[in-house]
Amino acid sequence: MIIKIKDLDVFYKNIHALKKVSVSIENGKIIGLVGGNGAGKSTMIKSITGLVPIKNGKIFFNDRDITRLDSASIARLGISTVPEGRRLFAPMTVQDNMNLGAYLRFKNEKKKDIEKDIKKIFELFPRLMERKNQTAGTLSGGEQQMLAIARALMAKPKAILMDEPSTGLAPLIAKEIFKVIKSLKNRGYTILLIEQSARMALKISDYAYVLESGKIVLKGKASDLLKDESVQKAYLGV
Amino acid sequence: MLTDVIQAIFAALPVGCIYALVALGVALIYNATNIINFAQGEFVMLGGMSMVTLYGEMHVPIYLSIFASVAIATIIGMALMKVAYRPGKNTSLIIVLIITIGASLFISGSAMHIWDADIHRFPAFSGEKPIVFLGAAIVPQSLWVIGLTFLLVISLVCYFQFTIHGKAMKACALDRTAAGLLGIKVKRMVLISFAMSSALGALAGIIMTPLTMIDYSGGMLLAIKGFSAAMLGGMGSFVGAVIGGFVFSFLESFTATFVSGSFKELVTFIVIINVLLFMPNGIMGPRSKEGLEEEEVLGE
Amino acid sequence: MALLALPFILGDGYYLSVMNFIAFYAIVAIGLCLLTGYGGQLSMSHAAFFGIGAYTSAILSTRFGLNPLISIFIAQIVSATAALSIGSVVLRLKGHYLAIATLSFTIIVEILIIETAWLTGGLQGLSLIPYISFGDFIIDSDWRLYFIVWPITMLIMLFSLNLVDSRMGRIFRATKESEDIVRLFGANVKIYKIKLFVLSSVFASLSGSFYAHFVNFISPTAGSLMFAIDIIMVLAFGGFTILWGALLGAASLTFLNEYLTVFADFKRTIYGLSLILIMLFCPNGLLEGLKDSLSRLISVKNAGGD
Amino acid sequence: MLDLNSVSKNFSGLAALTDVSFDVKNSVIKGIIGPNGAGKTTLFNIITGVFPPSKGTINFDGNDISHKRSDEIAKLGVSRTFQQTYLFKTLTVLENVMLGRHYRTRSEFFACGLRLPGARREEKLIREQAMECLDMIGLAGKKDRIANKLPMGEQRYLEVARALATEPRLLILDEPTAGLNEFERDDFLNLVFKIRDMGITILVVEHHMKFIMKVCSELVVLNFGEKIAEGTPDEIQNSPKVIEAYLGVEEDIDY
Repeated sequence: MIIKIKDLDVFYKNIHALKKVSVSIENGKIIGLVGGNGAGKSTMIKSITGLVPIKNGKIFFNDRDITRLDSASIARLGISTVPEGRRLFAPMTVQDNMNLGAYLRFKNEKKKDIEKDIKKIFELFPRLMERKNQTAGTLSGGEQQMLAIARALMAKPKAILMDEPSTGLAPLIAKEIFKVIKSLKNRGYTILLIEQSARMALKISDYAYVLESGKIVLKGKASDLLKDESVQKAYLGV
Repeated sequence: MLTDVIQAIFAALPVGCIYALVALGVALIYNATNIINFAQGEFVMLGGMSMVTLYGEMHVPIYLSIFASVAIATIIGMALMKVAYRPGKNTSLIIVLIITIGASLFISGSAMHIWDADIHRFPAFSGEKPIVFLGAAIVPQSLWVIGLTFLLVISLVCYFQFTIHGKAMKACALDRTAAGLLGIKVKRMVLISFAMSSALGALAGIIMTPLTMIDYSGGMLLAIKGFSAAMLGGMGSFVGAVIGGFVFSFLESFTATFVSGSFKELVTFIVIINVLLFMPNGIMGPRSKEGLEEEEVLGE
Repeated sequence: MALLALPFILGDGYYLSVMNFIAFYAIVAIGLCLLTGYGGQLSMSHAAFFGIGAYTSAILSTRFGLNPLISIFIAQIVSATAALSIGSVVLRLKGHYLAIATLSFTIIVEILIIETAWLTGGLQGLSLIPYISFGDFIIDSDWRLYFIVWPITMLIMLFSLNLVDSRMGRIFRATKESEDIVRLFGANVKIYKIKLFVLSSVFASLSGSFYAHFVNFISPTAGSLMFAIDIIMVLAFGGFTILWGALLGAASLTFLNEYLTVFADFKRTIYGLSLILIMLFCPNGLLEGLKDSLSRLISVKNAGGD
Repeated sequence: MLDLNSVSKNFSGLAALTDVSFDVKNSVIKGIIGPNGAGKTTLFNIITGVFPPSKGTINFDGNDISHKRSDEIAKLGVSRTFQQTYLFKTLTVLENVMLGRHYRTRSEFFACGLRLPGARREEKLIREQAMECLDMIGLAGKKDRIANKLPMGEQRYLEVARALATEPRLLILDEPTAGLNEFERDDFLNLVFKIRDMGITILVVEHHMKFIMKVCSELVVLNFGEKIAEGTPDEIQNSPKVIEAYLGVEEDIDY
């Protein structure tokens, strides 16, 4: 277990957003966390990355308690985030965004190595390579999402948290993003994938949790959940 | 006539440099924290006054005096950050604004005790003999001011354009949360921007004192002009801040030459109100994004 | 009642004149408290309106020989017109931008006062301003002024308290939190803001007029940047959101000023330091700060007793 | 009563809404659902005049309101609540509701400050009417509390009371049950029905599906700013297009 979340209780903007949620993230796996709007998914990522205060419960990273750390310290431990809404630095170029992803590595590593890494990651995203001198704000939605993922990869993370990477993307482009995420797993990355689009997310996850109104209502192997009728119920309230 | 114009330009250039440096300082802090620092002008005063004592009176070697004067202002700038920057403490804008006004009064008041209420200067870096050009005169110190400002602006631009540290600082200004998620310690960056901005202010004070002389007061007016120059240029842009500074200095210089010396400030402040009203994004800033701000208030 | 009795205790001397100066400050502060504390509009133009009120009234009665009562009245109309035209333009701005714009206005007024010496006396100021008089009854002593200026202060206070606790007041208080939401409840925020700005500026100007006619002398410091900061100090002491605090703030500042005349050199330093300390430790003003620390003390005691 | 005619909205080139048309009939409860970022709140903001549509028209009771200011629209009888409850925190519970009476009253500046008889009478009336609203939602006992110190559930109710105080003809509820527990949600359901029975038309955005399926007689589904379905809850729940919007396409991912 690389990240272990135990009995998390979080209040977000006066709302009891997470109620005793426990999630484990295994090394080298994609863990899916799905649920409808307002189920508490984004609050989950915000609490792991230290952006919202945690009322009760604990979060461990490699057995180290990180519950009360601030987001920069958490990032320094090796947890990268692909945040909700991408949060790119819009007036800066693609290349600069990538460089900033590797910000922590500039102290100990040579600029050359980092540039080599950028090239390597560009192989995953050839479209970004073509636009490396464009500013991030001019990219299309899909490209921006790719850049957000690429920026997270630049930190050489031990775990990546992805907050709704498919939101606002047309189905075909979303599919492309999911393909990339799946290929990341094959390269040995550990990923917590938070998604609304349950079918896609479940398809590429190994293990998954279904969140409804701040509680985990279902969990199990992703392939099992995919067949489970009750997932659809949780979404559409049948 | 031509001589008058050239003389006005000669007068405007060094003053524009000083305004530009103050504007850069204001913009640095504003971008990093959304604080308008009313005490920005005090760093200029501190730099100049320290130089008066160290270099002018104690005859400490010039480089050492400059270094010490900048250091004094920088330390006070960092102390100001500790007082004024309180994220997450539910501090309203008005409180922070009043804190910086208080800081401005406190620093200038203390300066009056440490030094006195008189107007001071110290000898120019390389003589006082004016250079005559087409009938208009310019003193060598003006050239120093122009040259050093140019160097400072270039190095600032390079820092933000070419070093990862500078880019990280820019990133903090753009999106604090995202920067934090990348492991950038936002608070330290804010401290550095206060340090840089006070150092810039001090340097401005050091180079301008032989030219314009200095006393304990007047810092706040300089800060307001600096803010307006930065606004006119578009808060995010360094080049814009420099241009904004020159617009104001030319305006003042030409009003003083061709209308009346006593009305130069009047013109400045009328322009400031108009800039606030009609060009809130400045000349180099982004075009206004219609509706986006409201989207944030009531957004999804 | 206490206010009524006070002059008999203090006698017609130094402290009574201090009391009158407190009233001058308080009237300006009540206006700014309405605008900034309740309406959420951070304005630094009240010094300017104090100056406009003082100078207009003074000029009318010295240069044109008008009865002070009439010139005071005309001065308020001038100020209201100025406030209306300035307000309807700058109130589009918010936060810092509004503060800088109104501050610039104050500086402009200060420069105009200094530079139009033929009218205003410039840096030398304007002297020999006549006292206010009702027929033969001339308001020429602290004692007499007290019974004019304090009832007016109290009336203004009462008016403001009423206003705050009315349908208008609710809109102002809500506007401070979110203009967008208030608009969704059918309020034309823009017009309300301008009205409030005019009212609050007229308060400042009224105080200026009284000041001019009582002190008989007026100089450009009345409309200056430092005076703008003085007024902010009054509110900082008293609390931005408590109307009664304006009285306390005015009193604290007046006494501070009186004691500081001995150490006039320290004025800036002490002002600056107290502004910083108050904003850091009791941003709601001294009154609230005292109340808070008192209640904390009591709760600590109770907890200890249990 | 409310009629949207191919309403579109762009934010700096990005389309938030494209060609959305539907109408709301008198005294019905109509729901709007859709995944995150579908444009629901943008739609509400346009209807209430927070910003104008880039294209299209909105008619309310025969008035074109597409380019009216929000205070003008409010005066026509449109009121709303907010996704993140927005109560004024410097006002008490009662004062928040009294604020809702604002445009139904008319005492001016000086009348208020001088407390003229007319203003005093009006103020008394406002207070009584506001108390009636508080009584209806059962918060009369807490009238002097500071509004945003109430528990979440009561804040939701208070927002509704404030909106009702404006005597709206159309009430817009933006995620009214976020943060409520199950009991509170059932309670709220009854309140919504009660409001409809008062003859007020209701438009509601809500994520909690069980709630919305129970409360609405008609639904509109948005996805990527476009209307993808409209119909009764039954029809919506069985529409493959809607299921796809929520759960994603059923397709293999090859790599």
